[in-house]
Amino acid sequence: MTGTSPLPVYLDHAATTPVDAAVTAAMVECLESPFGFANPSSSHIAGRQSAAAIEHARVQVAGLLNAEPHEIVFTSGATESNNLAILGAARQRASRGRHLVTMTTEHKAVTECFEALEREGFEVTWLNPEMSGLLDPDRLEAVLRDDTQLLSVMHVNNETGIVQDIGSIGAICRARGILYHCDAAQSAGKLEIDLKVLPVDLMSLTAHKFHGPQGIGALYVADRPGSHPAPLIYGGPQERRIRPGTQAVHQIIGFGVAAELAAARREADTEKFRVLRERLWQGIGDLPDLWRNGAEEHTFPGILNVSAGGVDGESLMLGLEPLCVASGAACNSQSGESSYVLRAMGRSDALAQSAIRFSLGRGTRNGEIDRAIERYRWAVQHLRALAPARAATANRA
Amino acid sequence: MTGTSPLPVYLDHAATTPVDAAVTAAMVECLESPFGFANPSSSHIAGRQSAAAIEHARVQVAGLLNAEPHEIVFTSGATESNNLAILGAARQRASRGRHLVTMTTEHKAVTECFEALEREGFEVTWLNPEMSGLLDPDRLEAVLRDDTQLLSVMHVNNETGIVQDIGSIGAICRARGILYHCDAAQSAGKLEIDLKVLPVDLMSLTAHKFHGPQGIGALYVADRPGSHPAPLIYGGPQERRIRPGTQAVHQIIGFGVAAELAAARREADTEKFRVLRERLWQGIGDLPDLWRNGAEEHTFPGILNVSAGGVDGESLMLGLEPLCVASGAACNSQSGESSYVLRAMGRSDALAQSAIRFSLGRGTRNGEIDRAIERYRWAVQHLRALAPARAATANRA
Amino acid sequence: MADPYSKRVRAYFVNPVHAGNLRKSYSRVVSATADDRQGNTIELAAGIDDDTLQELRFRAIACPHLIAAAEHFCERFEGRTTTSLLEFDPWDTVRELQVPLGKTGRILLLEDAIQLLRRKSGEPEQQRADE
Amino acid sequence: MADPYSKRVRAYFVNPVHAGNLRKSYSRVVSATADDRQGNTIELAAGIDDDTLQELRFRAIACPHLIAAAEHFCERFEGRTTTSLLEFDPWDTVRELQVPLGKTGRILLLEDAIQLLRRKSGEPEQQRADE
Ligand SMILES: Cc1ncc(COP(=O)(O)O)c(C=O)c1O
Ligand SMILES: Cc1ncc(COP(=O)(O)O)c(C=O)c1O
Repeated sequence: MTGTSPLPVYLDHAATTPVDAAVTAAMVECLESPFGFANPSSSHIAGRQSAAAIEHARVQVAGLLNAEPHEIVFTSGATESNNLAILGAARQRASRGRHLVTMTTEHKAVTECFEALEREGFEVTWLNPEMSGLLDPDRLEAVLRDDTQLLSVMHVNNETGIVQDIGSIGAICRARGILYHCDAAQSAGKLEIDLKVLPVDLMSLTAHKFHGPQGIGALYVADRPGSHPAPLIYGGPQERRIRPGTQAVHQIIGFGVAAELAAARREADTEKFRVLRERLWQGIGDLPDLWRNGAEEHTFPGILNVSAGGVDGESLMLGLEPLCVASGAACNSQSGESSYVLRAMGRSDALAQSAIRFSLGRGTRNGEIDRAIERYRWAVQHLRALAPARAATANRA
Repeated sequence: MTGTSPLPVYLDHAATTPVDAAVTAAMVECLESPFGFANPSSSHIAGRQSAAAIEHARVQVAGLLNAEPHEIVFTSGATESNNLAILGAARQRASRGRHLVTMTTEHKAVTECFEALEREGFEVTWLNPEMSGLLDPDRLEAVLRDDTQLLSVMHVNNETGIVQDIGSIGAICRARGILYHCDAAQSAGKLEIDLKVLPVDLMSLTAHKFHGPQGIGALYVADRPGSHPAPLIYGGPQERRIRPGTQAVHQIIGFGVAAELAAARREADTEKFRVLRERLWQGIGDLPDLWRNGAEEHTFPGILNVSAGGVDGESLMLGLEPLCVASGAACNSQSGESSYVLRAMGRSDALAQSAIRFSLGRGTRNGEIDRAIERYRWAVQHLRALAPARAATANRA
Repeated sequence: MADPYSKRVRAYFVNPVHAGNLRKSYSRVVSATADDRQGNTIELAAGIDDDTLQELRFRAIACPHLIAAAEHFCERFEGRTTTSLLEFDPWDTVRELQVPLGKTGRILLLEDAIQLLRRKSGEPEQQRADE
Repeated sequence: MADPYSKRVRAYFVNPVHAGNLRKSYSRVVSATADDRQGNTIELAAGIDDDTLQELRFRAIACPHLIAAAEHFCERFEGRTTTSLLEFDPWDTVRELQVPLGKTGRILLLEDAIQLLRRKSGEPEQQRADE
């Protein structure tokens, strides 16, 4: 931290992951090939080549989810996919009912859609999770109504890694003819997802969370009557008019390759994450007044989220440098708002803002985990040494 | 066309352009650098680096238009920018008035927005151009009303290359407090645009039309009261909440480099286009029953659009192989609809569907123009030889 | 998007040997024209001797599939009897030329012209007009 | 986004030599605490002899800028008179430490603690409580 800056240690793979070398290579091949860039909507031979490359990528992405290629709509990422699914489906199905259900622990790209729909006159039921972070299916069943038309519950939570049982949640919806959207930005490419089995109607994913490029994602739209969302933007026949605009060929090619690699490596990666995460927890878990957010058995192994009593989240982040991790505090903002996800799980404001999310990637190595342990111990101890004596244990949940 | 396929000749740069080698290099540097991929929203050091790279690109893109960096909102391309501008501004300003004005010759990404707004209860006046393709300012003034709140008229038409006088059009709007949106997808990076002088409030552009990557664009939002469109999607603080979602760092970097290159090369490129286009027109203009769509003095020099009586547009496209050009016919579609842009300029259906758009790029060379001349002459003559004798001159405008 | 033009369509399109005018004179010459609102026009001409289609020729302003279908028709039916025209089935053409589904509608124009040609070629000799 | 932490903020943050308890005993010891709803807490202690701030110490649960501001304050005012505390101007700190505009609000917490410290250090000897 002092003197010449040491190399960052990147443990923020839930925010975004480095692009795999094979993905970059495929993208560069497209960008540099004499006609690989052509507009896939063009009817000439160069355009037809691009169109074929896109359809190949569509097969690769569909394969990751065991979906059909025509069920994949390319978008600019999961933020757009979530909006397209939620705004698009709710508006499209307004005559079916104006009651919607989601959870308070969803990503902002979901919660802000529902807030927008509330302003449009829809009624939204916001479900809190159990203390475990999980959704209680009974609680879900209890709020469903005849005019409920859409539910959105994510697969893996981006802050805690908590994995919802989307099979059971989807089954409850399907039994009632309620459309089920699932934000799988954090799980696609990491956990097995079989859409021939899972009763999901709409699913969002994004390439940059599994070593594909930023700025390209997809919405899975099940080939079932009534699943189609209304488009958010207009302007051409691309992506079955659900998402018009010139398709970004190199981006889609990169997405396809990343999907194929993820499908092949997913299991081994997950096993590795499990080992690395426990090494990390072993290395810091003995610090006093430390809180693990999300039980091991309910969380995706690539994420460890930990709160520490008696320390300020932003100072912790600075103390952790050159670790690249995410914080439960809204650093560098005046709001000082702490993680709403952790607060919904019952954590105090003080513990929520002290939370650090370590998230692992395919390239994470033991040495980086050990650096993380060393930095985390130093930072917590340094900050607690500055703290008023009585504060250290005053912030319990 | 027969035997082993000869190399395509790409004269479809108005559809999309090859990515400049310097742009690809900058993108690859980002993708391959150890932390260049980091999420610009992350508060750690890697994230701050990405954020700085994005802000640098914003300066480059703003520079292309002589705008301020904070007036640039990154989007996924001009389709999205047009939607954000038109849907976003009209909805945001609905209390100001529900009357909107645009032209019939706009790109689908504009016309379909206005059609959507008509379904939402807005009233749209659709202006036809003169036979020249230009908008008559008197005609514009005549339709403006007290409740007119938004006008959208493009800069360079994508089919014909016709250049509207956006300075005069904008002045008429500004004098009446009407917001003026301009789709500059075909002109940004090619013609000089000085937004310190031009009275434009919202302007769409897209990188892939000037040798930048596909899937990244921008909306210029003038720093004037009332210019802000309502967002189309929600989910985070990025791009001043006008366009949330993880920013695609490599794409934005590529966009920035392309903008800088375009600013430096624009004038020389345009001069070159002028020479090449005249070479092309000299080479084919003597064919009988040939119609140039868009007068030389009113069109962007990178585009030549030509109709031929007595030939089918789709067959002409096939006859032109391996030329990559665009057609006024809706090839490979059952609709068989012909260019609405050319019909709005008074061309017959038959002439509109036979139209071929040749569009030039930075890399276009004399030899390609000569190949184009040779193929075009061959194809027109081949098809006319098949045509019923009386047909050849029956399709005049 | 795959190439919408099969090898055969491409070959017929580039070298439509049956395009143009009848090259010889025959005891009967029959012709038929069909067009649609999209501006496709197809004109068939048959040189008939002894109830046999001695020569078939076409002219067209049409999309590649329709041009190829016309050429394919001429190639197949030249030398056969006028009544054999009853055997023309547009779906054979669609199959053999691999016409994409979205384009099959265009082939019906050829069917129209052929039906007209058949009717005219079945008409008594004396009703023949100069076509 | 530029680094939100200036060199001085980083240096004070890593090595806040005035953090902790007073090291010696003084004729007067005064302390003051301020906290806000975001959970920031700042505690100042002054060891006073002859109306002079002989030693200043702080403790904090706070963001880096506030920690650095506290350290900076102790460094600047140690050895000066208690009345010199009137000269504290949070904007000097903002400027010298290059606190980003969005964070200046946090520095006001330090001002609160200093004002309290000043009031207490101006109080007659006998009112001093054990703080
Ligand atoms: C759960 C979740 N949903 C949505 C998003 C947004 O995805 P994108 O960055 O592709 O817009 C993210 C990540 O940013 C996420 O973690
Ligand atoms: C005039 C015009 N507007 C909008 C667009 C759409 O831009 P994009 O391909 O970036 O979505 C294009 C090109 O496709 C265009 O030529």
